[in-house]
Amino acid sequence: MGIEPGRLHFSWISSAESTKFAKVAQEVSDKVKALGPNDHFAKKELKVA
Amino acid sequence: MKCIKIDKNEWAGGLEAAASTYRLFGPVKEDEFYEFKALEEGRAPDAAAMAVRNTRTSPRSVVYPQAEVLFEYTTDERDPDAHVMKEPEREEKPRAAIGIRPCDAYSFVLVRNNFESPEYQDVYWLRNYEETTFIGQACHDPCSTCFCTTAGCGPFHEEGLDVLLADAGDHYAAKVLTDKGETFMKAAGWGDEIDFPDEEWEGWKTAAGEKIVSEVPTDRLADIDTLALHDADFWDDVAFSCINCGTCTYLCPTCWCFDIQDENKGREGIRYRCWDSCMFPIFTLHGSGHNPRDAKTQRVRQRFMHKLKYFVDRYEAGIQCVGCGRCVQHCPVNIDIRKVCNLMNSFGETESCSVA
Amino acid sequence: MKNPYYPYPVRIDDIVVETEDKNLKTFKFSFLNPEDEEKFAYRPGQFAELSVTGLGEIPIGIASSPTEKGFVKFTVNKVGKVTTHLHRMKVGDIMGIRGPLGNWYPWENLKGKNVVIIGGGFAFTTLRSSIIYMLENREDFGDIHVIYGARSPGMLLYRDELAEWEKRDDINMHITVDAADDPDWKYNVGFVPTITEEKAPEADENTYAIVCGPPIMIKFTQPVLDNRGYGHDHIIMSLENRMKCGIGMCSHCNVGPVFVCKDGPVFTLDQLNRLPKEY
Amino acid sequence: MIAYTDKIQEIARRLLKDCKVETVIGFRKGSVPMMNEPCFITSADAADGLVWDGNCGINLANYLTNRKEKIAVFAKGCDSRNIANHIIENKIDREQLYIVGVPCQGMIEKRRIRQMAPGEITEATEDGDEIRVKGRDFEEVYNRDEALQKNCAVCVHRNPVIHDEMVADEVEEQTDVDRFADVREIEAMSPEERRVFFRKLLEPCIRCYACRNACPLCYCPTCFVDESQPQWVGKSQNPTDIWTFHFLRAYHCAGRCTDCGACERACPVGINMRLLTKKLNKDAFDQWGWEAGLNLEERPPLDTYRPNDPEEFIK
Repeated sequence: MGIEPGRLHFSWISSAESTKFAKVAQEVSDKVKALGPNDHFAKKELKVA
Repeated sequence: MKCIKIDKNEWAGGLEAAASTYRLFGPVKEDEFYEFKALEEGRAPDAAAMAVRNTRTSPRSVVYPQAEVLFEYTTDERDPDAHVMKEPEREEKPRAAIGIRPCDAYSFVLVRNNFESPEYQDVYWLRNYEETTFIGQACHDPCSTCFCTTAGCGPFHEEGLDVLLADAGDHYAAKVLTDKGETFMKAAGWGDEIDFPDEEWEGWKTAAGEKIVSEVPTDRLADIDTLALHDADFWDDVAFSCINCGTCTYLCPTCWCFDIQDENKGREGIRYRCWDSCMFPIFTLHGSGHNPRDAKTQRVRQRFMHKLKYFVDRYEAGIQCVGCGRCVQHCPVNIDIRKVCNLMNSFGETESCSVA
Repeated sequence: MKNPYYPYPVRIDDIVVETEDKNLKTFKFSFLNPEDEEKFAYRPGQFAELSVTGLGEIPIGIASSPTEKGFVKFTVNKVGKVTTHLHRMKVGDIMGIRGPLGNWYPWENLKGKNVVIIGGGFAFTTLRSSIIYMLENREDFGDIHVIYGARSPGMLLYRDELAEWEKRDDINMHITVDAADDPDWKYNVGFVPTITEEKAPEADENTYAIVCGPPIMIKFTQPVLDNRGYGHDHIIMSLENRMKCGIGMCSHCNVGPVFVCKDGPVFTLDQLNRLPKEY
Repeated sequence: MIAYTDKIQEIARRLLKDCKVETVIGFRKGSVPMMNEPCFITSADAADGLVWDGNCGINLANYLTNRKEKIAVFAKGCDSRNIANHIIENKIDREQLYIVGVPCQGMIEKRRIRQMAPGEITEATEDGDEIRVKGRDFEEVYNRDEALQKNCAVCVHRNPVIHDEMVADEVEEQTDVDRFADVREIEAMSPEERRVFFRKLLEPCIRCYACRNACPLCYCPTCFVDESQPQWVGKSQNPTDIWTFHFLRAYHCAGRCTDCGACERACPVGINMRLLTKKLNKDAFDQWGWEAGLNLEERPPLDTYRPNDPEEFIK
């Protein structure tokens, strides 16, 4: 579709692995923040055509 | 007959001149197909485009865009006008539909019956319509699926047009039909008035008419009982193949059904209308879950009854179809309005008259 | 040109929960611009589009009577997107009303006639409008009968007004419920068709029935009226269909060649007999 | 293509006469060149109206959804795979169906032939490997192979996978086709290029939903684009809404699509939306060796879990 790599992430994290969850969440959010807002697929303005 | 001669060499230049006053629409090639759409600056429909018989989608969106904003509003409670609808600002520049086919131009005359009633006037449609000048291109070479001559118009039909162009080889002969048309011709700088032989024009018209091989019989439609026709036994067979898409209704120049929707973004919002289709099951779905046209047969019947019976009964303006043949050509499953019209028109006829 | 899609801005002045299931609320609106109230001149039986920004519009019968000045009232059942939101709105909120739309009960023909109103459930709204209108113009009408039923006492609309009308001697009220668990219930118990059978006056040239209710009630009431001799041109009904524009343009609500929104919603049974049953 | 018409009529006649089925679903001759119309018949006499040629591209599985009676249906390779899908997804019972297999040599893409022809085609006839078209002032002959629907040209399941009877002997399956060349081209693009590519691809969409409605997979009682509570997708021509429709619809077909080409064939504005579903077909094939609807026994990959499922995407 044209979404940059890095915006989507899958991981196996057990409910017992709280530190891993925190780490992955931090990494993913850092990465996405670095990419900036993904406005290619959002409605930027109210336009009907 | 007075005509204005437009040398084909002066075609593009004239349109460029007109473009300073008008927003131009016309047939242009998009990848494989011709579409009738807004012309980008400097893009004039070339000879090939003018000769193209039917654009894939009809020019209906010139007057009646597929989606159109009705109102804007804010939901910001700090604004004294919060939740109050405001009409959006409009671009007042008039429009001109260049190279529109007579059948498509006539479709607006029919559709006007819907958008202008004694009680209510659809300001959006009517303003767009009044603002548009229709520069028609006569059909010298109609398609095999065209049946305009039996659908109330024809390849040289003038009703709904401001100018009618006929292709005379190296030039167009332009028959100016209205004041609006005259104003456009002036804006384009076309003023070379000539005496055009009536016989030649009539000859073209006859020749074009003779090339039309499709027809729909409509003579009995008005007199057939509405309920009896509604309950005719052929509808299941007609409707079986229908997949309930909106191809027929969205390509049709005379279909007008629409939906109204609101959309917010943050505190700003718009109320817009967009085309809708009686082929879609949710078109008639009640809030309670009841759906009066739940079955496919009912919806297919509605489309044909609306065009070929209800409209006939209501407006006495003939059928709500101009015979452009788009639905015939592009229906994914080949449901053919010509066949259905025939079935409807011959409904209840005695056996002895029909030859199987 | 007047824009027929423009909703008049209104303020919610009062909200009353009508029924015990809390699914029906009556909203009282006043117009933000007083001149809009004059433009919104209506007759009982008409409806309007209630407009909520961001959600859209819904067609709702007008519950107030034109004889009531300074406000308009609508009773709204919570069913869909717009109505659910409406039920969450509060007094003072601003929204829109577009109308009045559609035709009305044929008051011109009903002048001097006996009128039997038969209503069921939450379809009673325009009937409330009609009753108030007739009582305000009492000398214009002959006998007035009202047969109104709901599932239970708590599901009846406008209970205070029903009680007041009960007390009057110029209107014959026949209130009924399908079943009552209230030992103090002092009115009828039974379905509307049954009560109609018992209470509706004999038909004659001068007696008209206005029937408005759920399809099942209409289905079983009609044979009763047939039995009692009501001609189909003396039975008046109000239809519902999915609508968008309310002015006969968007073509959502057509039934055969007529639009429920513009040519209706009020039709005689005689007219309906000649139309497909697509409602 | 071999004309199966006679045989098809004979089978339909027999099945109805013997009361084996109540309804036969097939094709009748269309009213415009290179079109046939899906139809149903319920009496043996009506079998004379059935036809078969290279213009039977509509997927007849689409007409079986939730039907209650006993039906005979003519099925090409792709139709049969979608019928298998339908059975697996409980949209119809195997016992209700009498599947008449029609070995297929590909369907004709009328749009392609129309473009090749010098004028409007008023008549088209198939003769062996040739398609002869006539217009008002021309006559041309095209090779069948150059006029096939794009999906048919790369089809490797031309023979029906389930059937109760066959109209003719099986045809030879194509083995030397590169099925996913177009998908690989898109995969090779950068995200930005892909975005531009898809934007252009979907630009002409008029939201008639012909692609969705021609698709046998799209039988949801209420499609997500029609849903209003919540309203997932706006109804205007805003490109974001149009993309949402096409991308999400494609995802709903993941592991189910048989690449029958009905969507593309139905599109009135010529959008090749098969490019979207094909990517998912390719992924299902690469990951699990899965092709939809090949048999009635195997569960589709998206509703099964196996410990050895490839999981490269999970990090």
